[in-house]
Amino acid sequence: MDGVHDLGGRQGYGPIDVNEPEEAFHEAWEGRVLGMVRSMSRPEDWSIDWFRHCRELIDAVDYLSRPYYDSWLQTYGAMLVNSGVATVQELADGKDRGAASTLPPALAEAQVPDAAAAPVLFNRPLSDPPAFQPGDKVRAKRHRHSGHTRLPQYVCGVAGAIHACHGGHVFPDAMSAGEDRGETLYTVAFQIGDLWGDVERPDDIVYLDLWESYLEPL
Amino acid sequence: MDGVHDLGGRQGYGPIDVNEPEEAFHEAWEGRVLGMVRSMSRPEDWSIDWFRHCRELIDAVDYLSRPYYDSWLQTYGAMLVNSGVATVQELADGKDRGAASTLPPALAEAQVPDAAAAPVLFNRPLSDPPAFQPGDKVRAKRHRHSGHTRLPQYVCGVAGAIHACHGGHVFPDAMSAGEDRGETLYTVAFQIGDLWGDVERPDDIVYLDLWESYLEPL
Amino acid sequence: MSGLVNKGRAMTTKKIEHSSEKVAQIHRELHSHLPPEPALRVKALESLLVEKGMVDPGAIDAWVQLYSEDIGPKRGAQMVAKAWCDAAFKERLLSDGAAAAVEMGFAGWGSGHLKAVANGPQVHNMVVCTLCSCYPLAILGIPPTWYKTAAYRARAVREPRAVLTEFGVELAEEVQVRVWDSTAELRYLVIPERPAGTDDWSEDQLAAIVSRNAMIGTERDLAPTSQGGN
Amino acid sequence: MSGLVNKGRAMTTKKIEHSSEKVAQIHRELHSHLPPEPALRVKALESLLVEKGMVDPGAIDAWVQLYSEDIGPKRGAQMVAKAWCDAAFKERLLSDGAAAAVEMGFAGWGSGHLKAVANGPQVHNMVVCTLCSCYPLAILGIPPTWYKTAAYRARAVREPRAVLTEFGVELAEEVQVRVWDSTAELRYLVIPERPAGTDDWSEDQLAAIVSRNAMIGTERDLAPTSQGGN
Repeated sequence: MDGVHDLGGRQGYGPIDVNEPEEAFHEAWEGRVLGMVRSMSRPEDWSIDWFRHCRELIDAVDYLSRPYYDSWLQTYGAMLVNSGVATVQELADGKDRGAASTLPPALAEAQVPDAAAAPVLFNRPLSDPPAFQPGDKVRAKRHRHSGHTRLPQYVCGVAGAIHACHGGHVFPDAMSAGEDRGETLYTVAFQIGDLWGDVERPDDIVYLDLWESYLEPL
Repeated sequence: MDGVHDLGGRQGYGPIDVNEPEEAFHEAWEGRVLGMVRSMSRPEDWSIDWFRHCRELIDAVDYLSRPYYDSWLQTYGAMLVNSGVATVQELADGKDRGAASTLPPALAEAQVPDAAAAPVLFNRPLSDPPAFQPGDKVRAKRHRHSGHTRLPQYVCGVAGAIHACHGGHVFPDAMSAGEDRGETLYTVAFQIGDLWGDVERPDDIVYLDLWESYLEPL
Repeated sequence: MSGLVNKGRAMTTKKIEHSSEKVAQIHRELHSHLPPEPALRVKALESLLVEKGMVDPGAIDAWVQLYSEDIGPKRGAQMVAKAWCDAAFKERLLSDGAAAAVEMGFAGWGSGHLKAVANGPQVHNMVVCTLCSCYPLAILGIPPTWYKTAAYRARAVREPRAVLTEFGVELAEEVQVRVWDSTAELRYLVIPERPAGTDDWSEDQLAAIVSRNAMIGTERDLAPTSQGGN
Repeated sequence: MSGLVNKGRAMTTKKIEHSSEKVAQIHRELHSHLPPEPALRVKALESLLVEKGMVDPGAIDAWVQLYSEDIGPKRGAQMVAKAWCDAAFKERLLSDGAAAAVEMGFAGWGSGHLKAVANGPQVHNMVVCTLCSCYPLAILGIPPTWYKTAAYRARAVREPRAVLTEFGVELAEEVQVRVWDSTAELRYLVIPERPAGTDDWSEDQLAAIVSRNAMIGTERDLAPTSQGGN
């Protein structure tokens, strides 16, 4: 979707706070959100792509103005309501009004160290060979669909070159709609001067990781 | 600039309030802003294009969340400060701390009816003939600059056809930077199916008024 | 003079600083220092401009009254009704909207480059300004707030039919939608179709059923209701 | 298991409704009904999940402690320092970052598809996620807030040199900037250049001068300061 989250190259967002303190969490509640997200029980058909899409669907002003982990809370709240696990009213006052959860069990404290050391893998075997090879010229497709996609607007219609091929990876556009299937993932190199008209050094490079169906041969 | 103001085709902004009351102003202060803007004295080098650019430069969250005439107030406030006519502190408390204004006089109450009946004209004579004729195929240029422009992002790189030629009109990209010069203005027709990938009826048309230097022949 | 760009006044050569960076920084300072409520911010600005002799409060009152009473969609409705009744006027309106506005005594802010576009059995027109809020003020008055919202501006050029559905407009299968994005100083006025069963109506009766939304293009079928009927 | 997508658990066929419209509507309802302060919203959510038996508060504490103490940029710094001292490890890190993370005992969230990119005299790398906030958490810990802001996400791919200037980075004329926009599940780690004058330093000494920002790419020249020097 052409949402407000798709920020690459947008202008007018001001300077960066380069002097931010370095500690992990600036407010205690931030860590609580992260901890909940990492350990709560959840419907089996949630995915990180569905989460990302639900986050993209936050009202634009809220998306831009709320603290980061607050937007996670908003997103998980919406996912819980959408899945019928909680109601808006329950999220508003924190009081359970439903039956006991029938979801898979929550992560127990003792399981945290193992969970924290387990990488999640997104590669998926594919039977078909990749359509492109490193060095091939490609163009990112101009049109996107209204659902979740990881093809940013700023490369749409722009020509680049395949930098690397990573084999099959979970295709987010499908996964966010509940379908776990792989598609070949590439790293694609774009000359920054092809992306924007007013750059300092046109031969600087921006790399993006893009799936095969985002690309067309050139 | 690729600012938050450039909203054509962006998604996630929700439904439209189709039941809004019909009166001109919903709050008394809204009319005060409009009245001030129409009658205040001002530096002679302000222009509507400079106003539009200054409005585009409002912080994105303010731009999206503040009431419409409040964004006008914010814009005129910034223009006054930029021109050295008022200070932030003066705008904050409404107390004059400067010398008397040396600007051209404000519009007097008795002059309002005439002012309200005087159309402002933006056409400008041009010596060169137009580069395109109705029916010509053109493409909106892909790249824009970081200043004020009236070439929206959603047509950049898209092919359309000249629908009408309007002769020379003040060129906003120059006027917003203080240079009053004309450039040929066209109405360009785009098939909606060329603009977006997921439209209901691809042969619906979107017309935009675009200046000659926004376009290239196809 | 009300115009920001004023042809009648010679341009001076004095240059202000047109720095986007500087203005963005001023915006941030204003954000931090101005009162939190819009009404208070407006009051402060008016007090300041009056103190500096930069505004005549009576002129503000006069503009508010003009836009509240005289300059509004009734003007556009009169033009549409006249176009329905007078084919020659309709021709003039379509070919030179600015002159037609002068002819009606409706010239003013936004009438100088007026373009009328006519609906038909197979055509529906709809107006938007995706980049700001351009609108034929002299003809339709103050635009509705929804016209200036991100939602309308974003959606009108991508899913005009969904927007029309939200406004309760049903389009026949054969109708093409034409969206006019007001990216320059041209200002668009939609001439809706004259409803059937109004052949013997006066211009005044007809004008009474022409809604503002119909002239923006977010309404289509004007019904001969008791409002206008005789 | 912490994974949202969990390969070890069989996918069920039960389908939730993946309706963007519906979720957007829920967001608007939450906006209207949840407490105004983030801390209060979080408290309500935690109370609710505990009541429903959907979260173990001790597990939350454990995650907070892990990310506050154990899982942070020190891990990345150790990997960089080792790569500086051990050419074979650097080779492994560049060719298979995930395996290198396992070798170091740093596997976890975001290490599964780790890609290390090395700076050089004519190359400066910089990492961003324009679409959300992807970051190698297992290696660098919690990303700084600025990394997740609209400003950084918007500017890094358009004016990386201006961003670098804002961070105090000066680039020599011959340096090319390479920006990595983390649009998939690959996670990028920048290997900065080893500063001159550190030939006799230990890995621990070296690790102490490798900053988090240098591994994101918003810092370039690491100085052999007293922090790491002997």
